[in-house]
Amino acid sequence: MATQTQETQDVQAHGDGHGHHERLQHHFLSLDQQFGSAKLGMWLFLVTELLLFSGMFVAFAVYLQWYPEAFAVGAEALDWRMGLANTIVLLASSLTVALSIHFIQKGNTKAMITSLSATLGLAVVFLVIKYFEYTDKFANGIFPGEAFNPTGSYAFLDVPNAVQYFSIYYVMTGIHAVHVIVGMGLFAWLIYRALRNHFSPEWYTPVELGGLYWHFVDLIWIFLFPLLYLI
Amino acid sequence: MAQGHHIIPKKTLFSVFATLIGLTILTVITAKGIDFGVLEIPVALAIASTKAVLVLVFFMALKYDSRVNALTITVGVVFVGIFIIFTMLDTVFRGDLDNVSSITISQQEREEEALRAREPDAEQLRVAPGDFMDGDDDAPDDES
Amino acid sequence: MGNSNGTVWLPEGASTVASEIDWLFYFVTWTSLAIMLLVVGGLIYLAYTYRRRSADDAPQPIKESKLLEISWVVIPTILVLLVFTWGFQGYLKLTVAPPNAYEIQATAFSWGWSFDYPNGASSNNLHVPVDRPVKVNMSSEDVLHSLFIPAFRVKQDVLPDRYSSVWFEATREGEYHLFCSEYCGTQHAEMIATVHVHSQTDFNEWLADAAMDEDIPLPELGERLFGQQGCQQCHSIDGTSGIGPTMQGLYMNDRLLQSGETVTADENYLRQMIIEPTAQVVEGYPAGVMPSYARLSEREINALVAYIKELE
Amino acid sequence: MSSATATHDGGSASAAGSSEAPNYLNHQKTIRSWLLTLDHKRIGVLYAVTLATVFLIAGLLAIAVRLELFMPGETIMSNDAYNQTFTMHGIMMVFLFIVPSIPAILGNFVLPMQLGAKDVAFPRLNLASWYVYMIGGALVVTALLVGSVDTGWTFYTPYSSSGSMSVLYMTLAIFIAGFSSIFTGINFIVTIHKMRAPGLTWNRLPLFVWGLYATSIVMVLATPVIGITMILLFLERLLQIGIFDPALGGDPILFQHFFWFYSHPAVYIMILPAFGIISELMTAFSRQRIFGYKAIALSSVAIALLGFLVWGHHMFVSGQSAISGIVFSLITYLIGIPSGIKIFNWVATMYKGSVWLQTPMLYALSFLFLFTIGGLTGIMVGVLAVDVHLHDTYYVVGHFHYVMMGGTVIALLGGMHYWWPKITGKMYNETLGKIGAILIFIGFNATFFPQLILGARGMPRRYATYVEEFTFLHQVSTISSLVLAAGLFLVLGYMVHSLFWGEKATSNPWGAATLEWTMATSPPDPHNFTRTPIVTRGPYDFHLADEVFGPRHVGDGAGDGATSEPALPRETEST
Repeated sequence: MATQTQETQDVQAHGDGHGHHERLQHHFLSLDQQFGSAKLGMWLFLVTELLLFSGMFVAFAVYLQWYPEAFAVGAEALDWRMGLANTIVLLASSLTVALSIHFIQKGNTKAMITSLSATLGLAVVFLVIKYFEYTDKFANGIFPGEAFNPTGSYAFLDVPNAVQYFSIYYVMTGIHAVHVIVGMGLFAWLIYRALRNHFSPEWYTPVELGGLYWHFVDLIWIFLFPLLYLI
Repeated sequence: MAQGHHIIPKKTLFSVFATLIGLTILTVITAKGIDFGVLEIPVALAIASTKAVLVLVFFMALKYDSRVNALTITVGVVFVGIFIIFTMLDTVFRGDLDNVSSITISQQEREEEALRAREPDAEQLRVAPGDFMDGDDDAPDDES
Repeated sequence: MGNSNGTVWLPEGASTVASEIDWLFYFVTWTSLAIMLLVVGGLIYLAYTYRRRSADDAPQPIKESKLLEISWVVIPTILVLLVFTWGFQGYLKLTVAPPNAYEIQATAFSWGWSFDYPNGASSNNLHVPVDRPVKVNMSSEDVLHSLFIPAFRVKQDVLPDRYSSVWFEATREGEYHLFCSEYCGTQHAEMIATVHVHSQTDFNEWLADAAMDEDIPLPELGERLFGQQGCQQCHSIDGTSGIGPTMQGLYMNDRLLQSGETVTADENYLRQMIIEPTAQVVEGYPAGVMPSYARLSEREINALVAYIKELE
Repeated sequence: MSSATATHDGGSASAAGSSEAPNYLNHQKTIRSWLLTLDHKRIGVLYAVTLATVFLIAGLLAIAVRLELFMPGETIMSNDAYNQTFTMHGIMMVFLFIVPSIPAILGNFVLPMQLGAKDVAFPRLNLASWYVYMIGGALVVTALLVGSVDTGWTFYTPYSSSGSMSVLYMTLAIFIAGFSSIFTGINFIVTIHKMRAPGLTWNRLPLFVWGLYATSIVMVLATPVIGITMILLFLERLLQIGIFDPALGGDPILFQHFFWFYSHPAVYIMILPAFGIISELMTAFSRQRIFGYKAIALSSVAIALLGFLVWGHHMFVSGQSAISGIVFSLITYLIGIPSGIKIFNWVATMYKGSVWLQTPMLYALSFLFLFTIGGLTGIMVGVLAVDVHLHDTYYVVGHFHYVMMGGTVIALLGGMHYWWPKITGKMYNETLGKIGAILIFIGFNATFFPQLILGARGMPRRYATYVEEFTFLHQVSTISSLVLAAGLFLVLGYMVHSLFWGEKATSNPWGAATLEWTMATSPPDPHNFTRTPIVTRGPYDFHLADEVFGPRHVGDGAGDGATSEPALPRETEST
């Protein structure tokens, strides 16, 4: 914990030059304090993300209760096999992220890079599956909002309020997909830094935070899958 | 380093993953194979919540972490619950005092039309505004 | 508007619920004033008594009084729960309309109101009878509006695609403001109508008059009047004979009168028969059965004539 | 250094020496050093300048609104122009001014110093929050220039989702500006949890810190919801997704739930830090320990959490179910109680104190008066049956101005005067300060009290014109608003004057006992303190504050023998 020996010199630069660990920022007293702060900050950020998604869950709950038939028809139109595949893909990617932290804690940078790359790869797979789902729907006139005009094998969707189901479906999965894309950027950056040997068992905060973010993306999908595809 | 740096064994991680996959398959089976009726959604949500807790506790390491972080996410979940429950307190009971109709005018018209289609001769089936204001009645009485 | 100015804070109350709501309003106001005086009095007294006398003042910390702290938790709690209960009871009264209420349909649009009465009358202002519960069923054609009648202490948002309603029982004849209180665009501030509270007799009279709408085409208005004025009870429109002759094919037909003359049923004839039914009674029908409809307006008579002309 | 210096009200010689030492204002001078600064104090100053500008513009819009209402009919602008004016006034005041105001300016400046920290936990995030805010602000201006937004700050659908396309810019602007709040909130919570100086336990936190902590909780939990609301509204306008627009199968009341789930707690984002400031002022200028420290601290958190359960009281006549109306009304009252507790405690703080009526204290006392009216009128509009009459009238307008302006802005002014010597190193003119405070107090009441009466008499809000019988009260309100404006301009004037010609401030001109006064110079060192402070007493233990009164007072207090070792403050004796 915080020691009572304080530096007296006036520090100009941020980050280094204290005789402490090079990653210790000047306004923290210890790496532990810095790591704990970063982590609490990340958890708070995840709470904001959770409440961002909560709005969509509220809309979903309200319209499900009002128009259960329309929602049943809508869920019918989604391919639950694709949903299931994506669930497994995301769960696997969560595992690889957790493993990457395990590896860096043990100092195994190479294994960490492999795990992170696997995560990135799985994220790509997720988006590819999502792409096929979306294009199939678009091709049959299933758009959010006014443009909603189901045709072909989806003509059975032409019932009142099915559009609400698909609007919510697109908004939820769309915003989720944006999070996946952000996560991919994050992992690319983490791999880049790992390749340059920035992380060590003493300091791997970005990996830890990236991991928390990715698990959260997975968490949201854990709820989206049964709600959108199975009900 | 000290707290917050617990190394989770690979074995734990893999067994959590296996459980998650198992629960995923279970949720598909319960939704597609077994008919729970009104309990369909609660069952699906219960399974999903179990999975979420597993991810939080092990993958996100809350078990080994400072309690403040666990408290933080708990508060977040509680407030999501508040948002959903208090909003539904309105939407489920909309029109409970008859000063607002429980369903929309479009819905009333659709139901009216459905009734007409069933009994084309019944002229007096015109639904007056306010007929649906007392909530659960699906439609006016056919026999009138 | 209205007959008096009400109190300092509130406009004249002209509905059955007004007195109760006013009482609650003033209860909260006076209680608030008492609390205000307590706070401000304490504030001034303490600020003066313990004013700083020297820059070196170093007062000793005081012991906190548990009793004091508990009392200013408990007393306000009791007060607010009391007020909540009253407010809640009043709300139920305001919201649940009596089953025998007279119903009026209202449509709000940007930017105006249309009130439709059971007899087909329609008006841009609200006319209601005094001492009778009235329920206004409302819906909006476009965006949110809100019907607000300060003198009645009632307000309810008007929603598109959903009916909502407001009820009141006016207690005093007069004219009162009706505002739109939910912001609805450019002319929101001009979306004002008047509530006319009539005696029951005056209301009936107004209602009958108002049934003659000015905006609809004459034949359509005529058709409506034909029903509203009870014409169809004696005159069929399908050729069958009733108490009076049928109206079908009447126009420009030759009529044999009781007097033995024959006249052509042109516009003038139709007009005259509405105003002065006994003047040229047709053979085969009793005279003096049909009352005069001279009280109808010129336009209404024209409308009836136009309608009859179309019945071929 | 200052920590050991006895600085009485008259000031001491050591302050003169500190003007030579580098401080956060003069150690780097380039514009770049300001725009890229990671120093929480400089970011606070950046926010202060920005927010003052926004307040000025939005205030001028308010004057335009009042002038239009001077007479019924068209006075200075058309209905359409009026609608856009009050919309811009509302949006700028709420989203761009009051919500960030106290946390972003004073919170940023004071919080780390009150905690004995060198900076907030995430200095980069802090700077980012200012840039994000600027982007949001720029988008608001774009929306203003590109088209006419006349939806009111509440954006109720379907009016907002079917009108002008410039609503798209506005929703985007608010979505982005929301991140600024979120960043600040996260930063403050982490800072308070992790960056407290050794010895600074939760029971020794200054009440401003508690206020900011409660505020940050609300920021983190509520702001994302306005984010998703704005996204959905954006998509509703762009693609007609049919969530809120009844013409497409949506529900307009659902939008109101979304909107108020944020916007009601946002009221607490505005007022909770104000509570914190008032606590600081009451105790510092009474030189007495705050009455009921725990009650005030915990009631802030209680208000923050309960504040999420009452949003439906904005919707009593919207057509929501009666059961939710009743539940929301009941919880609304429960929230009134902790607010009441605070007011009584503040008043009681003066008991057996040494009350010094300097300008900040005048603002604190006027806050007590105005906020009590704001709170009591709040109780009134929480009464279900009465609210039916008062909803959407000027009574509500009067009520929330008493809370937001009479509460938050007055507290902000009090806080600005209180910390001005610390921020700028200069003293403002005390006489002008007192005149300004009194002018604002009178102008404010004369502007908004008539609005309470207007509303109760049935004047609906958002009316560009009105029926004749309301003319007199509107004219009183308009004329008084000019008095209020004059008071505010006077404050601006002497504040700017003091920047250049003001007397140099000592490190602790008020004799306050919190860390930023006792341990830091005025203006502070770039890193706040030359040594990390070690805290040994509660924030308002004046009798233990050697730094303020010198050692001669030690031991005066009830023989507790407090010398150097941490005598626990009294509040902590019982758990």
